[in-house]
Amino acid sequence: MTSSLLYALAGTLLCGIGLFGMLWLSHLLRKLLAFNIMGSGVFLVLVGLPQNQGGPDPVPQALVLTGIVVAIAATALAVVLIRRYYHLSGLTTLDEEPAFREGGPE
Amino acid sequence: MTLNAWLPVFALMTSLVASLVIFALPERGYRLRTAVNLGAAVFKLALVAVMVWGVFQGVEYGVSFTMVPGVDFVLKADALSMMFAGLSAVLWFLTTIYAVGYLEDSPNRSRFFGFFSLCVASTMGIALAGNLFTFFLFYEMLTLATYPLVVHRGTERALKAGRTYVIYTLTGGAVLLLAIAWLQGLAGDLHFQEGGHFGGADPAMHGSLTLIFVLLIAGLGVKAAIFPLHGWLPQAMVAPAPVSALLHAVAVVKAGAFGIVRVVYDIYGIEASSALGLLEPLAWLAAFTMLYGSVRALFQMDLKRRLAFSTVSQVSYIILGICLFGPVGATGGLVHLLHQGIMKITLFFCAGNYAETLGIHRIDEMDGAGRRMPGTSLAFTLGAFGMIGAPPLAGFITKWTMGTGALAADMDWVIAVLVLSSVLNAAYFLPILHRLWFREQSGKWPHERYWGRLETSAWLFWPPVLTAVMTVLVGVLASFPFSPLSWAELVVLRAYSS
Amino acid sequence: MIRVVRLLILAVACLALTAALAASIWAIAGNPSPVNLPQLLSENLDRSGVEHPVTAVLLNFRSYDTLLEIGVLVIAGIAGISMAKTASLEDPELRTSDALLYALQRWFIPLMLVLAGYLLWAGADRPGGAFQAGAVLAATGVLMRLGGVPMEFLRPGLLLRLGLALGFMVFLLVAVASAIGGDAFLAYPPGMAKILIVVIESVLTLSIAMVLLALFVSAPVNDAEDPEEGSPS
Amino acid sequence: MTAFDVVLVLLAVCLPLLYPAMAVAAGYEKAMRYALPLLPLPALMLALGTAPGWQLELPWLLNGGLWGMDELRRLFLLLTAILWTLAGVFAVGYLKAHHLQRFCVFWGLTLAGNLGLTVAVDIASFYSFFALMTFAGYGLVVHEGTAEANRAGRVYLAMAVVGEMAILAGLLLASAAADSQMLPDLPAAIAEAPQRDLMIGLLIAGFGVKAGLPLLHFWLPLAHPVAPTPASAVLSGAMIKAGLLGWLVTLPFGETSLPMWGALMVVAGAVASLGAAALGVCQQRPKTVLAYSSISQMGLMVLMMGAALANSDVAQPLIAGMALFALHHGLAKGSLFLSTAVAIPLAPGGRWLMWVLIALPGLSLAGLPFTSGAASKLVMKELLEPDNLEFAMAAYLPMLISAGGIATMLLVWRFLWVQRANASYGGNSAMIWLGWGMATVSSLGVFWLLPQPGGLPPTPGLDAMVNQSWGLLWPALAATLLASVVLAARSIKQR
Amino acid sequence: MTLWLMAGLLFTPLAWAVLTLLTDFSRGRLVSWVGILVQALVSLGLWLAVNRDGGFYYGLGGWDAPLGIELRVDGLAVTFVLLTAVVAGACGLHAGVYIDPDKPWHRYFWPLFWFLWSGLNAVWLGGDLFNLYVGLELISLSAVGLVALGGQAGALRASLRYLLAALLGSLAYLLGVALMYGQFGTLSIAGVATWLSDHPVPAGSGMALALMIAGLALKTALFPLHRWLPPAHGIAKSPVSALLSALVVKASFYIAARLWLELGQPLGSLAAAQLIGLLGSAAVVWGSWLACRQQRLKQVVAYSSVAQIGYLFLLFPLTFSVSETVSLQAQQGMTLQVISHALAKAAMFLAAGNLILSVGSNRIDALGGVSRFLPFSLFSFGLAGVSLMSLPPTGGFAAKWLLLQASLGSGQWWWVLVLLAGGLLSAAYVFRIYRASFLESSGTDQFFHPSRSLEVIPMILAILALGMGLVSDQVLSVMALPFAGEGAP
Repeated sequence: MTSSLLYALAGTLLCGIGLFGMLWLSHLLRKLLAFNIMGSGVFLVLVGLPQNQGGPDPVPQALVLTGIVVAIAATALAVVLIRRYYHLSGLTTLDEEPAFREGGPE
Repeated sequence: MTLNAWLPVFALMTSLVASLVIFALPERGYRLRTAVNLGAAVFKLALVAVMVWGVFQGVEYGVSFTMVPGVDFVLKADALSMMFAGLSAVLWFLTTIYAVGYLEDSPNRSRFFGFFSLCVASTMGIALAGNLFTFFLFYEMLTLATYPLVVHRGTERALKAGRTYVIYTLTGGAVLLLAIAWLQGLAGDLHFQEGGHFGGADPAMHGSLTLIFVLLIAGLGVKAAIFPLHGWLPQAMVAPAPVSALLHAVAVVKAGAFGIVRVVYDIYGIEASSALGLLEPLAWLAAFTMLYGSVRALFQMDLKRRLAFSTVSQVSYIILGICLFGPVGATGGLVHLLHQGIMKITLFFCAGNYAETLGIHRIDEMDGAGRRMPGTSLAFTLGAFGMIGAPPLAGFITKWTMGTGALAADMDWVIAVLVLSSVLNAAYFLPILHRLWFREQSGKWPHERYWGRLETSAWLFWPPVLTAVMTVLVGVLASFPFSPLSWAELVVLRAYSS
Repeated sequence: MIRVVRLLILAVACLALTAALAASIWAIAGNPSPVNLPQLLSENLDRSGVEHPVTAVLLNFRSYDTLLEIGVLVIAGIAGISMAKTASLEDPELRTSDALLYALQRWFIPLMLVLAGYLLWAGADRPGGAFQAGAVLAATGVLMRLGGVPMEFLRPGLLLRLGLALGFMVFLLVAVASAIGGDAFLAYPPGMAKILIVVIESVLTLSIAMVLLALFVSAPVNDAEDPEEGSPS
Repeated sequence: MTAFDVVLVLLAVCLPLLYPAMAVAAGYEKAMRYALPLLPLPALMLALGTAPGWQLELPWLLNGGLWGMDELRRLFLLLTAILWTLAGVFAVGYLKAHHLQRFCVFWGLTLAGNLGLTVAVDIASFYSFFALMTFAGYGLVVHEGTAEANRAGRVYLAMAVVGEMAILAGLLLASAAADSQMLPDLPAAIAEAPQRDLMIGLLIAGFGVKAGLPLLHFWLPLAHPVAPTPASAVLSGAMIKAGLLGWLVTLPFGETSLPMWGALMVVAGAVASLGAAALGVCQQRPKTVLAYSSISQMGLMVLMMGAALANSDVAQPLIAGMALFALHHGLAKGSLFLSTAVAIPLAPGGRWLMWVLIALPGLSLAGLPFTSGAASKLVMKELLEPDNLEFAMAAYLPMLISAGGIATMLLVWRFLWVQRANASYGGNSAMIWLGWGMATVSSLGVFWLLPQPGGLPPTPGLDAMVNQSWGLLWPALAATLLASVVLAARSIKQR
Repeated sequence: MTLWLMAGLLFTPLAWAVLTLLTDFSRGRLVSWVGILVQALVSLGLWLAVNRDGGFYYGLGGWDAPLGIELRVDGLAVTFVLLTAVVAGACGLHAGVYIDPDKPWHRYFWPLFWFLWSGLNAVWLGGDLFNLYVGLELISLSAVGLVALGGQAGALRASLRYLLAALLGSLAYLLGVALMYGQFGTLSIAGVATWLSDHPVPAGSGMALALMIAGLALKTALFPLHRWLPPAHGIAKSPVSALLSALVVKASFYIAARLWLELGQPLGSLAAAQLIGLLGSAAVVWGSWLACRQQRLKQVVAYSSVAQIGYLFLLFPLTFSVSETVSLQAQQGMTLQVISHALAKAAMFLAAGNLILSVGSNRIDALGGVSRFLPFSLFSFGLAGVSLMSLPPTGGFAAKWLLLQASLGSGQWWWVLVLLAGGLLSAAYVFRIYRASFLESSGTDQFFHPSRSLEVIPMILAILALGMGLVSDQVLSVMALPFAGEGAP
């Protein structure tokens, strides 16, 4: 068991926690945070697993970097959406319908 | 490819193109639309006539290309196709004339005639289909093209009928699709071929073949309105009369019956069907339907509903005829394909005339209508007698041929069924005739309209008269060359000689 | 009650998934990898134009990923500003009067700018690069915004959009330039890899910072109603 | 056949068939009325003018048509044509304007059917014409439109349909057995077919409806009286004989002996002749009485038919005998029916003459010497000698004939009695006089001039009539006595 | 030539994304229409080139796999590229007229549209696991941006739901990619497949495939993970809905299918294949059922997408451990289903948009009597519906036929029932709309005729969907041996 593998396993755990959070929590920001936790877990696995056998592998590091940018972009967009949604409907979750009808889904 | 190969395609395209042109025409373009309609109908009639002559001479018309991997789209004209194609070409022409008159001043005519032509195009396709797959293609197209016609009036009742119609036919289509796909998997792409494909089928396949046969019949039986799959037919009566005429006489029920003919003769082969023991049960079912339809018809007071149940009964004649093993019985079944069409369209035209001219829909309103509308009533009388099987009209030829065929096939019980069915037919038609001719008019007509010299609009008057004349002629001149009977004999001769 | 049951089910499911994941990771860790990519990489590193392998992967070997990644970022930016009705820039409530923050601003901003520049430059041979530099730059912008520095270019105007797209645009032009010459898309002309990568990195830094900043400021304040299609307006 | 003959044949059938087309255009009421007697004339010319034995092939017709005329058919054609002509003449005067056209249409169609079936040799056209006659006949039955007529029409139609179907089934079976579409091939095939009894049963029952066989007769006493009088005349005189003709051309006479069927038919005939009389004397209306009389007379013919079925060797003369009887009965009954609508003159002399003329055809039915009835009865008696026949019922036949004679006479008396009560008095239009007069003349006189069926024993001459007058008279006298007794009893009782 | 075409294909959408970002809506419209033309021509050219010369691998930046990213340009890929050009082009043309140019935020439509297009192309051509991930994110985020465009509460709610689902799906996929990379040391699908073809299956890699497919299934809205789709597709502007339903969900499915076809045999299991097939069947039934119960036109169409997507997943059981013929039939069926559903659904959404514009309401009841005016759009809607019902001669029918053949040929007859029932259920919801349009009683005579250009576009798409069945053999022959590539590195 190398430290890299430990990273990978820790990543697994983070994934589990993040998944649970995304599915269970209803507050949108929390969901988003859970997403980020899960993302971190995935990145850990991505980096940790290949480095288990050889030395450092720059490819997954580059991938993770790309992944992080994508995740940040998504997170930022999600935050904007959540903010605006809250602004318009006063809701922080998707569980209830917006109070005023704007032709939302049935 | 030569021009010959393309003739079936032209025949098909004639109405297809007509339909598209009509859709594109504005609602008010009454004259142009009528011209397009009638022009196409006449042109198609000519094409079909050419093909009939050619097929008679032994020419093969056909075109095919691969559509989906493993299956071809095949159009071809053989004797049997020409039978159906001829019927639909002739009756389309008449029905178009009729419909022009019937829908005068009513809304949505552009839509109506567009789908009407589409419906005929599908029928033509069904007639000319060269394999089960192509047949199915047009069979489903027919379902779609007729739906707008059935619900044309747009009332709740019409829509309900349309729903029933669609549920029945699409379910039937699905079953048919299953059967075709299965058969395809079992035996490859099966072209219609005189004598069928399963003459010497592997005994191991018998189980599957039987099951597929049942599925095929179940799928086709919906349109052919075999009991217990007939429920849609009486409901579809809310459609305008030309549509009913078309549904009952030419397009829909015939498509089902024609499909069964194809399956029995050109897919399984009559010998194989008989050897598999498939014909006898089907014959019983058809016989039961004949009687059932007649009995139900007895209790209908709505004229068109009564006619509808009559159709349920009559179409099964065709199926029964097919099930009679032997050339004569087959001739009887096939010839009824045409005879029933001519007679039933006459009756529906007349029913439409009564409704349109006098506002009569129910049988008990018909008292004395014969005096007001003698031409229509005469046509109705001839059609009704034809249905009963009174000689020398078309129906008699059918019954006689079928009876002879049944005896040749050692299925004597069919005679009893024929007789019983005729009695029932008489029981529900003769009272109508009595009311028409021998009762005095009671009160005013519900909704009378006048057209001057003729008893009704000329557009409405002549089609039933012509079909009534045809009813007489195909009966009286049954032994004439190119009469339905002679043509059916030709078909059967070719089917049995191969 | 039902909630508890659902919670339990979900927890057990997540745990099970984690365990399965861990198990397969354990299994995979024991298997030898059939392809040795790092070695292949180091063999080709000198042809890439940069010394640092991660940057080489990002901007040369797998530059298509990066191009699209910037695309994703730009999308996020576009989507963000499409929702911003940034009349809020002058909102006085946003302006801080905190002395500490104010001081921080004065001291940190120049420092952060320098740091960003350094990160960008370092990317060639050690950890660092456009994204890191862009992130620091964006953080600087956030700080300024919180401090109430008016940044007119953040209004959704041409300038903002140009800024968003600049890095991407340059990257794309470089990518297509060689393709016009008959080479593969995204291939660098021989010998020019280094300089082109530096140029791309620089403009990317700007654009990344722009996007992040734009997303930060495009939080909505006012509401504007746009009748949904079909509903009576 | 000459071209003229061919035209004549086609004209004979097609003229009445196409005549209804005149109704399409309005305004021809009068022409249609006066055309009525002309319709059967080509057929009459055909029957009289051409020698039996011709055949006309019409290959395009139905399943291949063949029309022809043999001795038997000529006789029936003759009867049909004459009777329809007379009735047509009568109808010109009789008909009211109400629904005239409709009546004429059905008249023409029925006539076409009746004539056509007589000349048809192929099964399909025979059956077609038979059906045409049956269904068009409905129009004549219900013409008056009264509730009674409608009820009669309903019964008529229901039974006719059943009959048609029985015929259809029988013909189908027979045709399949013979593998032929021609009537002359049927008897031999039926005789040998395994389903012989079924076919015979179906055919007897099917035609029996038309011929008024017991239990199949219900429509007859209902329909004949309600129809307009000329129609009643042809219904009872000509159309009823179509059933007989149907039997004669399809059943296996002369092919094989069928004692069982023979016995059955004799029983049926006996029931018909006696039972109908029993019912008939209870009727209040002259035409109903006449209808029962028709059933009764048909019963006598059925007796002959039974004998013919049972004895193949004597079948031919018996058929000829039946034909003769049919001719006699048709003319006499036609005259009687027409007479019901003739108003009795007010002048006493004319009145008496009138009654005599009305009574004479009736007495002819009863076999009064020197009438057609006497001739046919003598022939019948001779043919039905028990010595000639070999079957169970043979011994009873003479007795049955005598009983039938009594029954006939009783019915004639009853007819005269109720006719006296119902008769109207006054003048008649010329055409009515003419029609009725000609009918009576044909029955009493023309009969003797007509060609006789071949194969009969020599027609009894005057001397035979004189010799056998007792044999002919006693049933009539017995019946007269019986009637007088009943009358006397009634008058005593009333008093 | 081919290289230029490839460069053009990759460059054009991205370049136009930037270009249109710098203009407003109206000018962007003109620019975009030019771009659509260019892109369509390039796609067609590439399709013809592949049709003539066969497929090839295209190493980006001059680097081959496994070091660089390789694009796999084969018949199937270019067919989908061409399909995208047709459908997206149509949606773009439609949107140019349909979308109100006066709303300032609508200018962002075009860049998002073009990014979406480029993402789609990236996915069709992608042969690298991670690159596919980026491509997916490109698609997801631009799609979310398009749904949220305008930013009303309803749209935001739908797009948030969509975004979260998409992100979760992406992460699951990425996790699978991580495992794959850890196992095989390469990201090239072809590389992995080649290695697996002559080596035993290493333990633990099944999990990687499972994770990737699960994530992709979520992004494809496979039952029971479909809940995000109908709101998003239903509430977006019609051209956007069309894009989403026709192409976007197909992208993730396409990746899943390719993974399965390349790696499913060694890494998958019968149970998994059947399970996915079962879920697909459930989607067919449940989606159709829900579609029948919707009151809004676009919701019906959206739920119909859920059902139609279900068919696609029948590919999994029908290609696992079956004969070569059956597998080929299933693949062909799937391909046709993707194509015809894309065409039909795009036509349907665009037509639905026109209808909503015409009657001024998106409720189905409001359609009463519309057929009297015989609008082209209703006709297009109807024709597209025919394809959805998989009635002949449409492409939908050809697809179903092939799937039926495959089911029967493989002995997995239970899918036959699903296929048939699905057809009937889809008929139920399509006819419900026909029915509404035929109803005469309501007597609304207010009817706005949208401009002809709006009406023509869905018509063309519908006719294409209809005609697809007639030429399906030709179409399929272009992608003969759909997933066979030579010279895999």
